Amino acid sequence: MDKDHTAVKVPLDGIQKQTTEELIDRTLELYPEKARNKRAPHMAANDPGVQGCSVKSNRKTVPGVMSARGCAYAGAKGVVWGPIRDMTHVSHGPVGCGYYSWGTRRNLVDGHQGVDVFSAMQFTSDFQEKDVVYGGDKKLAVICREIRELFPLAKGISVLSECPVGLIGDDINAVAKKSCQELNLPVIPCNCEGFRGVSQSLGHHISNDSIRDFVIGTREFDDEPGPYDIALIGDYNIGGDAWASRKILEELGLRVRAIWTGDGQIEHIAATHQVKLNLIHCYRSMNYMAKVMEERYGIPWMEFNFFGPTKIAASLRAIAARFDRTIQDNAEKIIEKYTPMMQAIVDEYRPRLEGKRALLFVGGLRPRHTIGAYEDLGLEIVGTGYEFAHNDDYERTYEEMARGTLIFDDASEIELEKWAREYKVDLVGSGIKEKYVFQKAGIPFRQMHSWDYSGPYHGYEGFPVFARDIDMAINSPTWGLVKAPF
Amino acid sequence: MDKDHTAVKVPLDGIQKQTTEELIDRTLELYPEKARNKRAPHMAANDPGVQGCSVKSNRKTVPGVMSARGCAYAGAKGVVWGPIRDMTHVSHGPVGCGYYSWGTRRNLVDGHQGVDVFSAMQFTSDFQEKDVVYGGDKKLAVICREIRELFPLAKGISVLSECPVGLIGDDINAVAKKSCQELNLPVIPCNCEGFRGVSQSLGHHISNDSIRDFVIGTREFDDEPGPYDIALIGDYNIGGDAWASRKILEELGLRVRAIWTGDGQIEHIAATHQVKLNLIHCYRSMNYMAKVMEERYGIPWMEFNFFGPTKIAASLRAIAARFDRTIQDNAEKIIEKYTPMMQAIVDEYRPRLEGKRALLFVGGLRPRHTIGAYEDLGLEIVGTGYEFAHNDDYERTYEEMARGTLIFDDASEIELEKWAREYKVDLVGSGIKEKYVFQKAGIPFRQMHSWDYSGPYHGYEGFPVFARDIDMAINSPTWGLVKAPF
Amino acid sequence: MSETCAVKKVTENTPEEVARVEEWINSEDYREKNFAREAVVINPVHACQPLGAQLVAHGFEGTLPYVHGSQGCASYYRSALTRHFREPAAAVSSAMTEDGAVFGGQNNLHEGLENALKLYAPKMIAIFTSCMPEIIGDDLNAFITNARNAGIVARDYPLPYANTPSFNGTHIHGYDAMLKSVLSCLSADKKVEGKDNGKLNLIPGFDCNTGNYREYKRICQEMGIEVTVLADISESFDSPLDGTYRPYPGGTPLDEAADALNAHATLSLQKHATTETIKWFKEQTDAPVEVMPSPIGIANTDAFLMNLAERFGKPVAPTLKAERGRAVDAMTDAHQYLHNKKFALWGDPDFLAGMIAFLLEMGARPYHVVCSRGSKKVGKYLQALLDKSPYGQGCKLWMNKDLWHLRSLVMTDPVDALIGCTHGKFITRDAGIPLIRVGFPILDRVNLHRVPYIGYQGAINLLTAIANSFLDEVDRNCEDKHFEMMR
Amino acid sequence: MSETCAVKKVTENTPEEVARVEEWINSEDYREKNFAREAVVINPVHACQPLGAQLVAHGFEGTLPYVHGSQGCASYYRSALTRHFREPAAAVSSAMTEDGAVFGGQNNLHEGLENALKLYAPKMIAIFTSCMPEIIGDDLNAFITNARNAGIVARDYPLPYANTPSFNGTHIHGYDAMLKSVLSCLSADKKVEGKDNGKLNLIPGFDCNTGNYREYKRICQEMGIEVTVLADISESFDSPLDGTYRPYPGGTPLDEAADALNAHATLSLQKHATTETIKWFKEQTDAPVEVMPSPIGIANTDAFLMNLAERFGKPVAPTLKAERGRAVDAMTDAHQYLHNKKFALWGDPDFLAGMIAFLLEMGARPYHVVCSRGSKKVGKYLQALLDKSPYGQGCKLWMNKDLWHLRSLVMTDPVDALIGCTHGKFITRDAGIPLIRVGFPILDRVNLHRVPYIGYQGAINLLTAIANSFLDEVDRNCEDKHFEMMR
Repeated sequence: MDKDHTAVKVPLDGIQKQTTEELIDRTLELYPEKARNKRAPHMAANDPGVQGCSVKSNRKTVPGVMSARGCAYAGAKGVVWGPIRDMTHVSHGPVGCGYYSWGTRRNLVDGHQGVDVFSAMQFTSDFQEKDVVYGGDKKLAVICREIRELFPLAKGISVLSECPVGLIGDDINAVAKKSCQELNLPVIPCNCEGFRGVSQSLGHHISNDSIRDFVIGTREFDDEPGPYDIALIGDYNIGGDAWASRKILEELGLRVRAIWTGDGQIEHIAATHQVKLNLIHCYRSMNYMAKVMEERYGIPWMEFNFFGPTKIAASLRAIAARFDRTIQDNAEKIIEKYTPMMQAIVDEYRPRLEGKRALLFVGGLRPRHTIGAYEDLGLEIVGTGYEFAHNDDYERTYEEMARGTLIFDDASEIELEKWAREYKVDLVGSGIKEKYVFQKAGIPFRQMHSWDYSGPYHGYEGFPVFARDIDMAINSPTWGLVKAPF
Repeated sequence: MDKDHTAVKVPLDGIQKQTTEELIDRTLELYPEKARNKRAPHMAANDPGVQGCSVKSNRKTVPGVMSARGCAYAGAKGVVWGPIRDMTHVSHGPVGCGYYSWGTRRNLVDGHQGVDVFSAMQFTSDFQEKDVVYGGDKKLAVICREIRELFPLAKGISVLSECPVGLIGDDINAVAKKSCQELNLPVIPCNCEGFRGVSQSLGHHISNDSIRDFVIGTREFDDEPGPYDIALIGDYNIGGDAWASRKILEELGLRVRAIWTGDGQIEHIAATHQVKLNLIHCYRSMNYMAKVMEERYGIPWMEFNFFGPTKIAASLRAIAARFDRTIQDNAEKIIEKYTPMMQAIVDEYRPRLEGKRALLFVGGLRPRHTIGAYEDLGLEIVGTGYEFAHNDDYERTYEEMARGTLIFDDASEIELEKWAREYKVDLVGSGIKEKYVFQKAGIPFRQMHSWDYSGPYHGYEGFPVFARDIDMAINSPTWGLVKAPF
Repeated sequence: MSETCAVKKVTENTPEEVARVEEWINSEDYREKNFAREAVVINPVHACQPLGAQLVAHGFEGTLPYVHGSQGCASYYRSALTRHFREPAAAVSSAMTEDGAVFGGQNNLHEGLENALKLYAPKMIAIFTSCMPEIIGDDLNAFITNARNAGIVARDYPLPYANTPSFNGTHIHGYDAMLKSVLSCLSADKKVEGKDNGKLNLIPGFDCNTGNYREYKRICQEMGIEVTVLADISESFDSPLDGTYRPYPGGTPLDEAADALNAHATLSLQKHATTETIKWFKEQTDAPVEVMPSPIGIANTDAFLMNLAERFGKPVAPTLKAERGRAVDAMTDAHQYLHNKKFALWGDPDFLAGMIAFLLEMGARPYHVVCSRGSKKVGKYLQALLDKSPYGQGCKLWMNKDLWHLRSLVMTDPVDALIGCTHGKFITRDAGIPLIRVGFPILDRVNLHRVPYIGYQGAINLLTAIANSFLDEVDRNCEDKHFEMMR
Repeated sequence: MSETCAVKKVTENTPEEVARVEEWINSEDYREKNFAREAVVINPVHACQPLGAQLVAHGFEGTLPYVHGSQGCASYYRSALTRHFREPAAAVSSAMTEDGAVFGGQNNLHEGLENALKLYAPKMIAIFTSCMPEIIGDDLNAFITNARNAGIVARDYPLPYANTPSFNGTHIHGYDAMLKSVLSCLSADKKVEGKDNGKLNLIPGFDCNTGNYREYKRICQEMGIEVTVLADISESFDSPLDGTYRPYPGGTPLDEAADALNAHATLSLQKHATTETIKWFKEQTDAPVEVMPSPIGIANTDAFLMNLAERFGKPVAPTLKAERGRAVDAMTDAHQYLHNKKFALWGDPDFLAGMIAFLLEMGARPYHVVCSRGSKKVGKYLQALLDKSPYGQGCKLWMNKDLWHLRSLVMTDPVDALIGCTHGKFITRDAGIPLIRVGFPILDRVNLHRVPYIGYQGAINLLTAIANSFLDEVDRNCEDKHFEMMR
């Protein structure tokens, strides 16, 4: 990506490295000693460019704290597999995991549920005690047959293991292989038991590995590859994000051959090795596969950011730079076309939002990628953190934040509460579990996983929606009602 | 009509002339003397065929009793004019009369409200004090002009006077005449002030006279009159009744040129003098015009009854008898076709309704015309009465009722309550004002003006609906909940 | 006409003509012509005075509403109330006919009173007029005195009466006149100098939501304040079905009403529906007599409770404070479904004032506000509410307009939903937007008149109805690909 | 696979194929195949045990739910509750990972308890398990004893725990296990021989409608009965928004719960969700311990009130009798909108039993009843309810079926509406019929979890939702010529 924007940011009024470090100290005081020592490396005052400033990440969650994290299964089902529309995704194990993740991630798909798309449905083997005792492999084979019969247009079955499956020693890989042959249908095992790893992150990785081992390269596109063929990676089409992203990319002159995995089609994904460039939005959940495709098929990849006009413009230019003059001219045309529209949005909302402060705590790409969009609206981000990031995520984050702001990892709810209160933030952007905690405290909140049932937020289509939503959250007159006058 | 059915009915178990007369005496005891004397002639034990048995009717309502009656305006607006779909009907005077009669009579029409039909709308001159002081004639002229401009597809304007208009001496007839010429549009005055007469009945008569004076004969049908041309008179299309009636008549081979006035079109009404026969369902409200058309144009008329299969069959034969063999054969074919369907309805519901007793108190034709339909379902009618009937209505009623049953006129609510209680009826069929009185007392009830928002009840289409509704009213398990077990 | 017009052929509107007019009536051009009309009123928002008077009568213990006029008038008022409440509405009339126009209505009134007393044994008969006696100049005061003198009615039998001509004002003015009359009749000689019975007189105003009355009483109970709700229709129009019909199932006890002038304070919650009554109260008592906005929305409810707290020296009950917190919670949670949404609403001035306040609190826009009958002063009062909030900017108040005007407004300058009575349903159909049914009359849904919209709980109820109505629309109208589990 | 399958071309479903399958999945043939499946469960009606356990934990004063298992499990339960209630759901976990499988979860549990106590200062921590510790055989009892011995938790600190494996039973069984554990933990040594504290223990069961809890308490108040609602989530999941976040805003007071064995009587209103708890109560006390149907509908509410009346020697309050009359009134007035209408419903056995009773009382038909997990005995119990009424004839009970089965039922043997949770909304779309949202979870509408459906007022609320939903449909779907002012 274009490095123009990596210059060190202007510090935020009243927020310095020292004050933030003091805040961190006060925060850590909440904990017993052992937990304090564990949590301490996971938060820091930002000091971009300085060697050694780093937030520790991808470590086990401290027991007994209110972590927002999910598990490997959640990463596999909710993020990677769930959005693939034309497969049935079997939550293999007890009923709960699939039940709780049913319809809750807003990865929109185009089609008729139960006919040619299946992502709003919940397939489970509903393990009973006897399945745990005698094993679930036989049941799984029957499940695959039943699905084949009842959903003839399904293009495949993913088998997502839940905790008991791994613990009792079932061999879903063998069953999947056999079923694949028997049914002449891709049956893809994914050993994403929830106890694996420390968060949903390992679920992404395991899922990427499954795609590597069982999907990629198994199909080819029906028509000839072209010079502008790309894949859109790590866009899960939350509230229609991927459709908004695709729109710009097509306007740019590129041909989006596959989306990973929002509104995804498994056979398109399987043929992605034919594209010329992989564009990655959510680096965290999909970098593995991008690297595999680079190694195995020589496909280059690059990250981009479609949140807010500033980042979109920079990303468009960076993407276009990978192609010829036509595409580069298109990029400029698009930017020219949309800039006044986006300016109108900024003009409308910025006066109502200028100088408002926000605290972010999300997963994947958003703790860093959305910063530009907030800044386009005049907001300041006082702190940002990830549920399940790795070191490379933090490396990409420091320079997006002003010096002295707070960067943190796997925050517990009590930490977030303290920070929101002490920074007197005007907005918290985080997840459903956090939402009402902050609203009860009188602090405006937007769900930044699900866009709070709004969206899309990606692309030029998304920014007006984002701006409206942020304004509405912060400036709703209901906040004036919080304190009773008696 | 076929006289087969006028044989004296089988007496109802436990109901004799004497017991009913005793009940009448007990009922009259509720009143102070003067009112008792006034009410006494209005109720009698039925004694069909006997000279002198008669119920007095069409007299002033006794002040201070809870009468169900409306006024002349109500008869004009709600019954005769309101259902004419393609005119605007101006409630001329204060706002209330039109407001209360707005959308409450279920005279369905086909078209787009405000475009080519207007019957669900409320046009009023909304008299203010100054209109009463200075007169409303000038305002009326402006109203007509405004309507002409705003509703170009309206085929006419009726001006329905409310009480103040007559009392202050306005001359709406002159205004109407002038506006008619100025606007080249029928503007029809109707001096139906509510204080005229004793009930809505005079409103029907006045409206009929207005049609006589200003409408009939002013149009001719575009095509040639035919031998089977008829008009359907006195069907107001409550819940689609007229559509159900029209269907049978057309199946019979007749051509329904005009409906008075359900889903009515004023120009068709105006050309009714071209038909060969007038078929009258609601004799009370429309006999005047039928007689005028007979006198003036020599058009014969006959009454018929489309409630319940027995009466429908008899009516079809009687109607067919006025035409040629083709029509007569059609009548038999229709009866043959529908008899099994109707029998299926009877078979379904009669076991649940056999021997149930009902008390009726409605307007127009229903206190006598619906009896056959109830009897088809096995119900017994222990008493029936009219809100606003005349002597000729009662003459047509006696023979429809068993000897000893109660016949009454302009009942007050307290009388109805007493009768329902003493007869231990299973159903009361009356109007909206009565409905909840009886339901509170734990007595099933159906609105028999509005079909309780159901319908149609006319014709073969209507009987299954009627049967279902009567069953539902009487047999709803909610009646089992009335008495608390504690 | 049959003489002046030649016999023409029957004509039919062509589909093209119909299509043209269908389009035209949605146009700016039509709107202009529609707003230019001066005489005809089409689909009015207001009824006439006697309806309000009858509502008051039903609100008192054992009271029979008595329409001095034609029986047809009584039938209309009774039907109107019964259709809305799905409850009986016992009332009688003088059954005046043409000869009344000649001889006056005294005989009818006397006979009517005699019969009504015998048949229905009311504890009070509340008399109000319809058009005819008003035009012929019947002197009710004299008639009633004569009735007492003639022994038809006992000297101490309460016979309040109100002149409620339909050609003057609307139902809210009939409400006011009758209420004042009932109170002055009952309390005539009951005012005791220096007495303070410690109670609150609460006047809900012309309010056809029985749930609201129950809420008022519950709120006062929570506050520990003894209340006399004046013209309390909550039981009258929401009585049990237990196998016994009662013509007077509820109402303000007459002895409580008679003690009204000895109350600790009097509070009306509908300014415009109680002008005369409040004036009368102020003349009759030195105790505080106040008018406050209907407690619709949070701030209005806050003000109401604080007024009670102050007047009665009691803190706002903690239970009510918790309710407030829950209402604010619900409003916060759902603000995104209403924020910046545009609404068209209509009704009586006090109802509109309350609904405007609630919508503005939600960040919603009361975009077209139609007040059927109201003075310039009423207009200023409502406009000031809109002007107070940024969400009121660009919203328009339409005084003395009707629902046919509103149709033009909605078709040319659209809104997201309508809030009002059933009479607006034809607009919703043409505009393809939902109608949130609140107010009077509701003729096509069940039980909505039992769902309170005042107080904190009422705010939750309003919010629920509106937000879920929008969510229903989204689920119904979205493409398959936008049909989602969560909203 | 990449080895076994040759590289094929990308294929697309043709519109014809899609149309064919669209039609086929609505067919009898498909239904047959769908009902033949034995292994895969598609769109289940039930969640797993820990969810019910966590609900119980939230229902006690100052109690922190503690998931012994992976942190992902806790996140799922918290999210599920939060989405439904739109309220925080504070809970922590042992955050077990792979090494837990090797070494067991004791260290995690001990560390977790230490942290939770310090961070959130709960008055009680209610521990329940998810899959992993159940499979590896963690001994919670020993772990807790060790924690006390190690001084991590005080000896008298309440640490109830329940084994709630997800592969056994459903959320209602987790509810039962946790409730029993909490009660036995708190009341361990609090039973006083011969003591009768005069109170009622009321157990609502797995009920995610906060309005129901408030109704139970109000009803008891009207009856003059002191009640301890066990696992009272009404404040926990419906707390005020007033600027302060409280992790434990409500719940049954611990001292009241501790006194449960000294109560005058114990009443559970969900037979199937409280089997173990009731058994435990019966073992522990000689006071009456009873199970009654959930008071959904009139007769069930009657029975509930009469039971209270008899047990506590108090008559049913006149206010409740009046409420009953109003509910019967509303039901009578609206019977025509529900009579003989067919419904499909799903949920837990006790919820279904109540809804069946209510529908049959209305003359409506609970036509397809899907009970996700239940024994033959449960099936017999529900079937008996259907058999009792003529309106239950021809209605079918489907035990151990899911919502994909229900879809086949509805498409081949249609109904007029669905009654159940949000998960049914895709069926309503394909079938073009309304969904009356009752039960858990409701993810796509606001505030419905605050609207009680138990008791007489609950019957009115249910009725209102159903009848008005049908009336909405009529107005929406009818032709212009059938669009009417009155319904």
